[in-house]
Parts: sequence; structure tokens; C-alpha cells
Amino acid sequence: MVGLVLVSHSPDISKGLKKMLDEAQPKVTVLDAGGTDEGEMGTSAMKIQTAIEKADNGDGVVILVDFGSSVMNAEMAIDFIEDAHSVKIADAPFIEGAYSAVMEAGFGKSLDDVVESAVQAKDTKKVQ
Amino acid sequence: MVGLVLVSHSPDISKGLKKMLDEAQPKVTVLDAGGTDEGEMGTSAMKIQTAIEKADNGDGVVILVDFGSSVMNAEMAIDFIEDAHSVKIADAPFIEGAYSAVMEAGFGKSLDDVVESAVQAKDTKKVQ
Amino acid sequence: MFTAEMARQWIKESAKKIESHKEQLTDLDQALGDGDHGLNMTRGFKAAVEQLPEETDEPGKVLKTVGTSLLSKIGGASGPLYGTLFMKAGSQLEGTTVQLSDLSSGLRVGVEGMKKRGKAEREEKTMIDLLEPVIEIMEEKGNELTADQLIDKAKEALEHVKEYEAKKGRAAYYKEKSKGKQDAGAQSSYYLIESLASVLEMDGEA
Amino acid sequence: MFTAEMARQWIKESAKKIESHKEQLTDLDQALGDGDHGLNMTRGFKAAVEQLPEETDEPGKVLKTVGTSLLSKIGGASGPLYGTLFMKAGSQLEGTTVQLSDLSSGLRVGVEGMKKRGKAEREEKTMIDLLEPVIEIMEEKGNELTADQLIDKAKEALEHVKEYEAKKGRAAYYKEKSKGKQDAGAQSSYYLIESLASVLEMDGEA
Ligand SMILES: Nc1ncnc2c1ncn2[C@@H]1O[C@H](COP(=O)(O)OP(=O)(O)O)[C@@H](O)[C@H]1O
Ligand SMILES: Nc1ncnc2c1ncn2[C@@H]1O[C@H](COP(=O)(O)OP(=O)(O)O)[C@@H](O)[C@H]1O
Ligand SMILES: [Mg+2]
Ligand SMILES: [Mg+2]
Ligand SMILES: [Mg+2]
Ligand SMILES: [Mg+2]
Repeated sequence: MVGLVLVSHSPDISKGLKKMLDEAQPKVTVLDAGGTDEGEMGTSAMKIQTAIEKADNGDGVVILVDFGSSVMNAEMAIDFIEDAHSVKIADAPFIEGAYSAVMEAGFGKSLDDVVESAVQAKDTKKVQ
Repeated sequence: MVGLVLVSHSPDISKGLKKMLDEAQPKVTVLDAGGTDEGEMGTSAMKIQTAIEKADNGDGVVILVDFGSSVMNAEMAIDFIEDAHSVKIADAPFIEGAYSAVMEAGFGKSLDDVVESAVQAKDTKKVQ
Repeated sequence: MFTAEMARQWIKESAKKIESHKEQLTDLDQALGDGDHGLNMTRGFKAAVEQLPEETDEPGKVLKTVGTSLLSKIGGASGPLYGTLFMKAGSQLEGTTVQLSDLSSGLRVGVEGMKKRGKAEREEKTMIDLLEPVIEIMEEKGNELTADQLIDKAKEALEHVKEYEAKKGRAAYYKEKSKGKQDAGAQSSYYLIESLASVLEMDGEA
Repeated sequence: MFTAEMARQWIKESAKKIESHKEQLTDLDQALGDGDHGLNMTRGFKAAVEQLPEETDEPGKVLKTVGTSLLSKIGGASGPLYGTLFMKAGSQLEGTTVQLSDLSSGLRVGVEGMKKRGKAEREEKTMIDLLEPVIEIMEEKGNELTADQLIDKAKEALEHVKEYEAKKGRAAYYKEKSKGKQDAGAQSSYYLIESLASVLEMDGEA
């Protein structure tokens, strides 16, 4: 099953999101990698790297990012990892993309399908 | 100046987001209306209504929502409010839309401009 | 006749039925959602019973208050949805003399409000698929409506909604996989109708 | 020559300059970002100094370690960006005998890595607008490079970057409004170059 890693600047955001995803799909491995190593506002390549390794059950990992240094540190983390082709950053809205992704991952979909569902979350209309 | 109201199911998410927005644009009024009245996972029309009233400095309020009952309860809250035409729900990604919106609000832009900037946050590419 | 006392009985009976099926509602919502529907509904109807206006003779006032209780106590989608149903239905019912045909007009306004609130149509696997067919039979039968007719229609609707593909709410993420599984909200709506039927039945016997 | 000891001096001097301009960097980042660049850079360079490998004779090893310290201690965009600059530059420098021309090749690889990491080009109002022109003068002058040439080029670049419109990072939200304001990252890069110049100068005098 594809695993997820959540990278937001705010550790509160990724923590809350993980809780929400766990309620929706308890069987998917979701790692909270938000905030700095000190738990402050920011991101950490090392924290992300550790999370990727933990989230990988053999079917790959999708990383959800908020913006800015989240993207850069996620890319650095991937650079540090051996089996980098099984790790993808989704070009997706953080919360909405993560929700779609956890659903598809829970359905046992492939890495590419999970990424694709996260990306498509962009297009879901919230208000008419 | 346009005010913002943040409505996510997780109270941790809206709390963390408010902190991030306050760092970026301290002068914009941002109200955290995430979670239920009891601070649990969910949303509350009454909490949102109170937040809208507090966030309104006379130039209107933009509501950012995650999904599902956030949208419905935000709409109910607007129904309860007198000056409903100065309150808009942005059809925007929650985190990314809120960040764009707080920037534009801080620039003194109009309600429609702030909504529009939130909506356009969808199109910002995170990864190539 | 549909009296204020019957309205109160309806809500008390609903609260009991929901409480005793809490786990079932939780399980259904776990399979297609986030697993809080049992908790949401139990909490909401508990508050609704506690806040029931015991003094009034106007059934509309009772239902309106119930709507507000549900809206404020249920953090999930069922809060604004059932809240809208009861608030709109209650606002529609004027005074103390309410016929069954008036109740059906009230519930019609309620369910239309619910559809607008959820941006939902029929056959999207939600509570609406339970409630609207039942309201139709109420409209059709008018003051001649019997408890059995309500129950039969509700059972039939419940069978149908199970087969639909979810298009709204969290269950929509399951797409075709939602077919064959019961919708939690339709199930809780079923208990509301079952409770209404039992109140009508008691009234018929009285 | 660019020795391991000079590399260490460079980082120590940078840490001092950044610490003493912490407030300025904070203020610049407050105006166009989130106001943490002063804190980020102070924390990062403090760690870099503490973790400096004092034993090695290889300047490349020094810079690589600095990059890792910055990456792990700076939670903002400047972490992966300066981290990449120093790690890539350090990996490029082989052995103990490093000429100024080698340093410029190393920094070239570093700044190209930085551009890739930030998906950034010149004239987008970032640290790159300070560093790349300086690296160009280093490449041009080779082993004849003087401290004054470095400083002059850095000052000139700093004037230019101020006028650009921000296209990357948080400052990009300010669009035209970013023109005329200094970029925090370009300012911190300026202090890195000033520090490098002072190390070259001391070496020249020695
Ligand atoms: N947009 C909608 N329109 C109509 N009914 C909906 C909608 N979204 C959800 N529902 C109903 O609400 C039920 C879920 O309620 P609940 O679990 O309390 O809320 P949540 O999904 O927010 O946790 C679903 O089973 C469905 O019947
Ligand atoms: N994509 C990017 N490419 C190059 N430089 C960038 C980029 N994003 C930000 N920067 C630089 O980083 C500086 C901000 O660093 P810092 O405040 O530490 O990070 P953050 O913006 O995450 O708080 C900016 O002033 C700019 O020079
Ligand atoms: Mg639920
Ligand atoms: Mg819920
Ligand atoms: Mg910053
Ligand atoms: Mg920052």
C-alpha cells in the first residue's frame, strides 16, 4: 500500500491533517513531517527523509507539500534516498490533495494513481 | 481591510494556519473557526458566524473552507448574518488559498480581489 | 392531527432508536466515511431531547428548536443537513392545528432546503434518498397516511439507496465501491421515519 | 590558495556578520516574507561554526559539513538553498590544494544547484542575484582575484537586486510592490561575500 508523508511549515497543520486522514483510512501509513526538527514553523529535509523511509511499505510514497521550503526540502530528502523513483511529490493542494490521496492509497491503488488523485483534487468545486 | 475566517474540520489545522498567516501579514484580522464548539474534529455554524462578525472591519470577510460540512456550515452561518453580501466563501484550496488571500487583504485589496487571489492559488505549480 | 406532543414524542423516540443503533451507524460511516455518524447523531439527538420546548402547543416551534439543537451539536455534515430539515419544516408549520398534510408540506420544504444545502439530488446515496420518497408518499396520502405506509416506503427506499453509487460527501471518494454498502445518513433517516411511524401508530390507537 | 583554515575563517566571519545584522535580516524578511531570515541564518551559522571540522586540511570537507549544518538547522527556504550551495561547492573541491579558481568552479556548481533547487533564475530577486554575479567575477579573475573586486561586485549586485520584482519565494506575493525593497536572502549573501573578501584580504596581507 502506498504511504503518505505530510510536509507543512506548521507542525499543527500536518498533525491535524494526519488525524483526519487516519479517521478516513486507518490502514494507510501516514507520516507527519511538518515543522522543523525543533517543532517550530518551517521544514526539515532530515525529518522528511526519515518519514519517507518509515512510510514506505514497498509500494512507494507520495509527499504532500504546502509551499516554498516544503518543496525544496522534500526534493532534498528524495535526493538523499536510494530508491528515489518510488517517491513522488504531488503537485496538489495540501489538505484536499492529501484527502484524495489517502482514499486512493487505501483502495490499494498504484503510486501514479495516488499522485494523480491528489493532483485532481484541485478541480473539485467547493462552492457553485 | 478584508478579514479572513478559517474553517477546517481539524482545529489544529486552522490554528496552525492562522499562526502562519499572522507571520506573513500581522495586520490582517484572521479568525480561526476550525473544529466543533467542543474543539473536536468537525465544524460549527455558530462558531463560524461569531468569527465572521469579529473578522469584519467593514470591508467584508472571505471564508476559507476545507470540504464537506465546512462549506455547508459556512453557508448556514452566512444565512444567519444580516450583511451577507459582504461575506464570501472562496472556492480555493484551504492552505494555499488562505495564504494568497491574506497577502492581498494586507495590500488593502477589495473583497472580490481577495477572493479571486485565493481561487487563483489553485494554479500555482509546486513541482515541475 | 400532528400535535406538539407528537412532535416531542417523535424526537424522543428518534433519540432512543439512534442511541440503540449508535454502533451500526458508526460502522456504516466507518466503511464509507470517517466513522463519526453514530456519535454525531447520538450527541445531536440527546441535545435535541434536552432542549425540547415542553410548554409549547405549536409543533412548528418544537421542530424548529430541534433543528437548532442538531445544527449546534453535530459537527459533521449531518448537522447542517438535519438542522436545515427540521428548521425549515418547523418554520413552515404555523400555529397549533397541524394536519398530517401540513406536516408533509413542512417536510417537503425541509428536504428541499437540505438538497440545496448539500447541493445534492436524488440517487446520490444520501439521507435524501430515504427522506424524499417518504415525503412523497406522505404528500400522496395526505391526512389518510398510515404508519405502515411510512414504514413500507422507508424500507423500500433503504434497499434502493444501498445500491446507488455515492456522489456526495466523503462516501463519494469510494465511487463504484460504494455500491452495495448502506449509507449511514440514509440509515439514520430510516430511524427518524420509523420513529415518526410509531408516533402516528400510537396516535391512531389512542 | 584557498586553505581549509581559510574556509573555516570564512564561516566564522560570516556567522559574526550575520549575528550582528540579525535584526536587519529580520526586518527585510518581515517586509517581504515571514520575518524569520535573521533568526534562521543566525541559528544556521551558529551550528555551522560549532560543527566546523577543525582537523581537516581539505577545504571541500569544511564546506560540505557547513552545507549539512545549514540544511539541518535552517527551517526556511534558505536552509536547502545555502545547504545546496555549500554541499555542492564542497563536493567539487578535491584534496588539500585548492586555488581561488577552483573555489570559483566549486561555487559555480553550488549556485547552479541552488538555482535548480529553487527553480530560480537571475533577476528574480533572490540570493542568486547576489551570488551569481560575484561568482562570475571570480571566474573572470581566476587566481588574480582581489578582495576589493569581490566587494565591489557584491555591492553593485546588491543595488540591482533591490530594484528587481520578486518572482520566487514569499516575496513573490508582493509583485511590483517588492521593487525598491531589499531581498533578505540577497542581503545575507552579501555578508557571506564580505566575509570571504575579508578572509582573502587577510591571506593577502599574511
Ligand atoms: N452533500 C451532501 N448532501 C446530502 N447528504 C450528505 C451530503 N454529504 C453527506 N451527506 C450525508 O451525511 C452523512 C454523513 O454524516 P456525518 O457522518 O455526520 O458527517 P461527516 O461526513 O461530516 O462526518 C452521509 O452518510 C450522507 O447521508
Ligand atoms: N525559490 C527560491 N529560489 C531562490 N531563492 C529563494 C527562493 N525562495 C526564497 N529564496 C530566498 O530565500 C530568502 C528567504 O529565506 P528564509 O526567510 O530563510 O526562508 P522562508 O521564506 O522559508 O522563511 C529570500 O529572501 C530569497 O532570497
Ligand atoms: Mg462521518
Ligand atoms: Mg465527521
Ligand atoms: Mg523567511
Ligand atoms: Mg520561514
